[in-house]
Amino acid sequence: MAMMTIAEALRQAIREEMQRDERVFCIGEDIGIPGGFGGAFTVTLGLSDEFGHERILDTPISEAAIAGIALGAAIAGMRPIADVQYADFLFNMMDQLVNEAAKMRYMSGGTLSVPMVMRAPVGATARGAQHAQSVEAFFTHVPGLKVVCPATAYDAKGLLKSAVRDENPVLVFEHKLLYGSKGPRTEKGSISPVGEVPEDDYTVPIGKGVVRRKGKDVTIVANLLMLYRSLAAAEELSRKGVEAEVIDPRSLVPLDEDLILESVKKTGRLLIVEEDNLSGGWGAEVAARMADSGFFWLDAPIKRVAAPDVPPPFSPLLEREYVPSETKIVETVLSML
Amino acid sequence: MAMMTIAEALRQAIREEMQRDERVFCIGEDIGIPGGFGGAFTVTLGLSDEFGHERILDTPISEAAIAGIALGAAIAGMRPIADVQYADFLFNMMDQLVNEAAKMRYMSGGTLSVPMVMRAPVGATARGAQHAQSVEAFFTHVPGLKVVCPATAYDAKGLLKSAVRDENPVLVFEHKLLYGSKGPRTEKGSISPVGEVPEDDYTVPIGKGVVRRKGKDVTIVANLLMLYRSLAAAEELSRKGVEAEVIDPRSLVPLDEDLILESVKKTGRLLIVEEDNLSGGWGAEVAARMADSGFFWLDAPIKRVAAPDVPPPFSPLLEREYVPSETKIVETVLSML
Amino acid sequence: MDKDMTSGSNTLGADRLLAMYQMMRLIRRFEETANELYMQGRIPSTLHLYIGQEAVAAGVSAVLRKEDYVVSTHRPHGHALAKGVTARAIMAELFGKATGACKGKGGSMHVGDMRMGMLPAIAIVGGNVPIAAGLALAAKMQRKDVVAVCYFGDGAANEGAWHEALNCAAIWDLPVVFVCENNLYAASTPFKQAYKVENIARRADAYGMPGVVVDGNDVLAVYTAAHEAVQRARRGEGPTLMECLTYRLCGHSRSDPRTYRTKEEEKSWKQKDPIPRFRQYLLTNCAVSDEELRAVDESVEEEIQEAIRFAENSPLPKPDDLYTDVFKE
Amino acid sequence: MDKDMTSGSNTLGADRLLAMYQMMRLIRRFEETANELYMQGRIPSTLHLYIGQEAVAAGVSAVLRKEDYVVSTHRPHGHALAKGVTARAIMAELFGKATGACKGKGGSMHVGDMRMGMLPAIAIVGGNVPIAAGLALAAKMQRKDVVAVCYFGDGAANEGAWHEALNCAAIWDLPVVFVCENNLYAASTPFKQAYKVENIARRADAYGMPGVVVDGNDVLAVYTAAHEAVQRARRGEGPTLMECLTYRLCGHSRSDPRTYRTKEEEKSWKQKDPIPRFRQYLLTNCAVSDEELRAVDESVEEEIQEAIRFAENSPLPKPDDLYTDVFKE
Ligand SMILES: Cc1ncc(C[n+]2csc(CCOP(=O)(O)OP(=O)(O)O)c2C)c(N)n1
Ligand SMILES: Cc1ncc(C[n+]2csc(CCOP(=O)(O)OP(=O)(O)O)c2C)c(N)n1
Ligand SMILES: [Mg+2]
Ligand SMILES: [Mg+2]
Repeated sequence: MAMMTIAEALRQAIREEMQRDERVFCIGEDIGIPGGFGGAFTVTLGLSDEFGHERILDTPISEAAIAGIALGAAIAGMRPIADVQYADFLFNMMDQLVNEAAKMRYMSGGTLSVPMVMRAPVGATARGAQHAQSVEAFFTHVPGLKVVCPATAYDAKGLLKSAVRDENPVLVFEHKLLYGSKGPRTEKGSISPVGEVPEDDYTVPIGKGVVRRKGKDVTIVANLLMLYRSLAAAEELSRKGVEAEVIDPRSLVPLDEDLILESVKKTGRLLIVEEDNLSGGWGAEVAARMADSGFFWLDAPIKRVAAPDVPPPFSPLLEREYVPSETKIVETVLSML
Repeated sequence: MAMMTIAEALRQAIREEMQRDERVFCIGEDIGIPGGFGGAFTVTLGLSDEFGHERILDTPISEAAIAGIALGAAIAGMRPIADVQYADFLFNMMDQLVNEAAKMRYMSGGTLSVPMVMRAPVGATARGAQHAQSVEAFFTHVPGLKVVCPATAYDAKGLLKSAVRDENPVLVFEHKLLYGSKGPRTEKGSISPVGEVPEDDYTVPIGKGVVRRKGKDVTIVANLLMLYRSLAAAEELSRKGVEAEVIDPRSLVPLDEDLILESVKKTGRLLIVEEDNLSGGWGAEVAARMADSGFFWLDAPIKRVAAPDVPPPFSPLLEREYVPSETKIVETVLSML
Repeated sequence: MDKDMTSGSNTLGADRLLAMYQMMRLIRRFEETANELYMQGRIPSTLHLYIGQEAVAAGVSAVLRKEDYVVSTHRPHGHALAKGVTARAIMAELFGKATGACKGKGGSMHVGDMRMGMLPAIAIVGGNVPIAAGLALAAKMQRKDVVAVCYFGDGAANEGAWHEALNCAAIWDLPVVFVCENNLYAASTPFKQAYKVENIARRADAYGMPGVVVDGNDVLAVYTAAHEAVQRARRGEGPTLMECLTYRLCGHSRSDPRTYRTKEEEKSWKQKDPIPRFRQYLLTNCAVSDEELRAVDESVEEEIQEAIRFAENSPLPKPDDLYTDVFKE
Repeated sequence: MDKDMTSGSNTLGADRLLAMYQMMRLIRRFEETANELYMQGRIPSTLHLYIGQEAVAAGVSAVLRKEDYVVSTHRPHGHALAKGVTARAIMAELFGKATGACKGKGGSMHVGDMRMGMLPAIAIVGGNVPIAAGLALAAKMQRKDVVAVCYFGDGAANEGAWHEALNCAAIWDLPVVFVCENNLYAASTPFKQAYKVENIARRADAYGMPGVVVDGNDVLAVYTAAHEAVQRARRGEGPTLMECLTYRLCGHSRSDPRTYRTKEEEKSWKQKDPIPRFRQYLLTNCAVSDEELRAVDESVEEEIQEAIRFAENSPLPKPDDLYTDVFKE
């Protein structure tokens, strides 16, 4: 076991998968330039020295090409890991992801497959409206795509490996404040969840959530940065005598609905916390499912804590108001009891 | 009053708005070519003869340019009505709509406004996966955009006029099977809701839903084609002694939450019907809100009838299985009682 | 005068010339038949027919091997037939049958068959271009002697994805041939209204790749240019942009009245119809006999009839098929 | 030898030359100061500085009127200052203050002020280009004598949106000037790695518009080329693609170690620094005195200090401001 940041764990996963399988390669902007950044958040730093520039392939600033080329290469038997510098730029490749990658297998009547991975950093970090969005929900709504969001170093390595080995397009959402990237590219406000990561091969299955904290009074479902805010809120609540069960879904598609349902059956109360804008976030889907399958176990209205329906603001003061805080989580839970 | 199809009502709205306000113009592919189609579904047919080719502006096949140019023109004081031939192609302009148009006013600190309209036809019509999607949900999730979906000729004219006069970007989703387009461009399976439309000026406010059928046993919320299937299902249910209240939200953003809540308070049961894929559809948001604000009035789990989480298929037989049917609506309601 | 045709260092024997003729006839008759079936209500949806452009697909595919890739558009029947997808598989697909090339899930606009190197066609204009570049990138990485051909129309070269993909293909010397079928219209929009330049091939220069303009109604001219471009790609020298000037002798999609273009223009292009033209060439220059050609025509007719029978007798998908083929396990 | 500079039919008086010098100094000192404040932790987020490229914004904006539009990028401070947005409004924005150009909602990457014709900058590379075309379309429709300038980097010309917008601008003869600041790098990516062509201006030909290459470190060369392009746009003759060759004498964003380029290269460009160069030009060719220039430098210094004071003393937004400015009523 080694202690690793998420950036390191992702790098390790890429390295091991590239060693294991020569079909695996990375493609993206500024990922392998000598003396460069290793992507916007250092994840691929050094890998072009190890694997060469054909397998750590730097592209022009051409997002539609990145996605479409990854897609074509995947169909032809390669296993691309495509990198987008900020998740906001996924909108520049949306056609390729939604109309093409997600539907290609279906349109072919199942005769081809699309084993491609798309990595994208989400989360607000005082950069303003176009570098801050948490966009998971857009992709959870596209049949044919899988969506994962690792919040720990262990999961980062294990889920990325599963994504690479999956025969389908998988979007991996990473949080800027959780990378723990070192040096000049550290983010202010980072919480660096350094964790133990096995040095050898393992995978975390796509579609399995995990209970991060046991509790009996309320179920909190939260991903990425919000998981940590929820865990902190749970500690605070515990001091007030309220025991929250905190679930990290890890995968949003497929969603581990059973895990959530089992918890709701126990607690009778459900709060979903996400950093994305409230309306139409992935939390809405979780709420909708529990309002159906969990209905008879619920003792209180389902609540969501999310960013309000406004674009991400720049000013740190406004951003603090925008991103759901521990305080808001605590207050909301208390209002549910 | 005149009897009009939705295509005619939309055309009438455009004509009147262009006569009223010289800042209004249309931009899109194949919308004004002499001897051409008047857009993919005849809505702008003949308008270039009336208003000339500068105001019914045909573009190359360049969706990002269409949206971005409409946006720039709107900022500069024009009132563009942009046309996309199929809603599926909105993904080709997603960056311009989500990152730019929706956020421009906010990023400017409120010093500019973006009075642009984006029209897009949704719905499955046996054309396969890339010409069939109902994509409302993607845009209901973007703060800064308004979203409307007129299901009648009256609403089509009134909502499009409101959209043109709105100071913000408004997406108008139209359903291919409801246009009632005539001649060679009629769609098979069309239900042509021809309706009475005042010849003179009126608007339908954005953000106001309407009860299309009164009932006490269950609330059905449904838009566009699904509204008609739900109304037919309600008749069928009525024969079985079940009185469904059918609500047409008309606007998805802002959503007339009060109207739905009032109905749920009365019926205690909620079904949402949409043509889009189930997971993460706009129905999830309606369900989530009612699972919160409507919780204590609900007597049964909230149900959704929607397309399953698969891409739209081509074969008409499969498409019939894909698009929610009257039968499925009836069965689901009966299961809720 | 013999039965061969020589173009540069490259000689085509009579059998291959006849095969090209046969392919053009097959495409033409397939499309005419599909249109009739559509008009009779036996085929659902809409159709984008390839009538008039047959020389492009036939000429290009004559250069390709089975393992080469083809990526097509909303107008894919001709490309598919030329790449070896059977008429029956395509016809069954148009009928929405379980035996169709895509099991009835794709439809007319997504016809393809990976076993023949033909991807399901992409109906998003320009959306297929990056994918073709990706196939070519894979071929290069895998050190395979494989080329990708990307077909698209004059409309597509104004899409952003087209631009991005051409640049990537150029800078990485990818083995891909970009075949633009400039049929003068994008739906109803005249080429001249969407471009300020005379030729799309000229845009190749913006990416540092060669661009050539070809008479797209002359199957041998297409063959020759495609041969050169494909050889270039195989040699690792990178992509080529090939602009084939042609014309669709039919509507854009289903019952298009074509009132956006003049009867005179249509007539003048009808006179350049690539099939009678090539037929005449074969008779005049290659000592092919009228009987030989008629025998070909008849065998095409049989193939079409067989395709219809196959399609009509094939089973529909089962409703539950809706739910499969989304993910691969 | 007098204080004027003549370029073609166009003569610049000493006052305007000095104003250009002053603008370059203002931008340089603004950026250096912002960087210091950032390093001290007094400014949050990240910064993309314009150091080394000042001649472009100063030269282009010298041709523009207040009612002309400018659409900028993630590196917008220089463009904004040159278009007349005040140093204080920009500085306050960087501080996230309620008095900022965008009330603290935009931030460094979205600086702008519509009252000065400067849109909030767009940080999506290439995303600003269609918007500029749209502003120009509006100007044309409104029959206004107004021009739109769109700045972008060498990286942006490989984006799809760029391609689509340039083509539309060309076919409609829109009054827009596309100003490419080719600073040889897109973040860490060398220009030569992203292009197979020598110059971006060459791509103008693909759209049928004129393309020119300009020494972007020579403010007068920029001015002259911009003057011609803007006049052309005003005459209704359509867009121009202007490629300004320049270099950022700083990192891409915040503490970029710049290890992807050589010290020698940086040094050689440092010698071409546009500010000392223009200073020398003014001293040698325009009979401007060292004192005059020093007086300018000092007034710039005061403006910067005043901007900092203003920004620091300005109120923060109120938390509730988060919820306003989403929709206009
Ligand atoms: C992105 C996108 N925009 C618009 C359309 C609608 N559409 C389908 S075919 C077509 C015209 C295509 O013209 P061209 O590329 O010249 O091909 P052709 O039809 O002439 O073969 C259009 C506009 C589409 N399918 N995809
Ligand atoms: C669509 C998009 N892709 C990627 C980025 C990340 N990014 C920001 S600046 C930059 C480099 C831009 O290079 P260039 O256009 O040459 O402008 P410069 O920074 O040199 O001024 C990149 C890749 C972005 N902001 N937008
Ligand atoms: Mg065409
Ligand atoms: Mg640059």
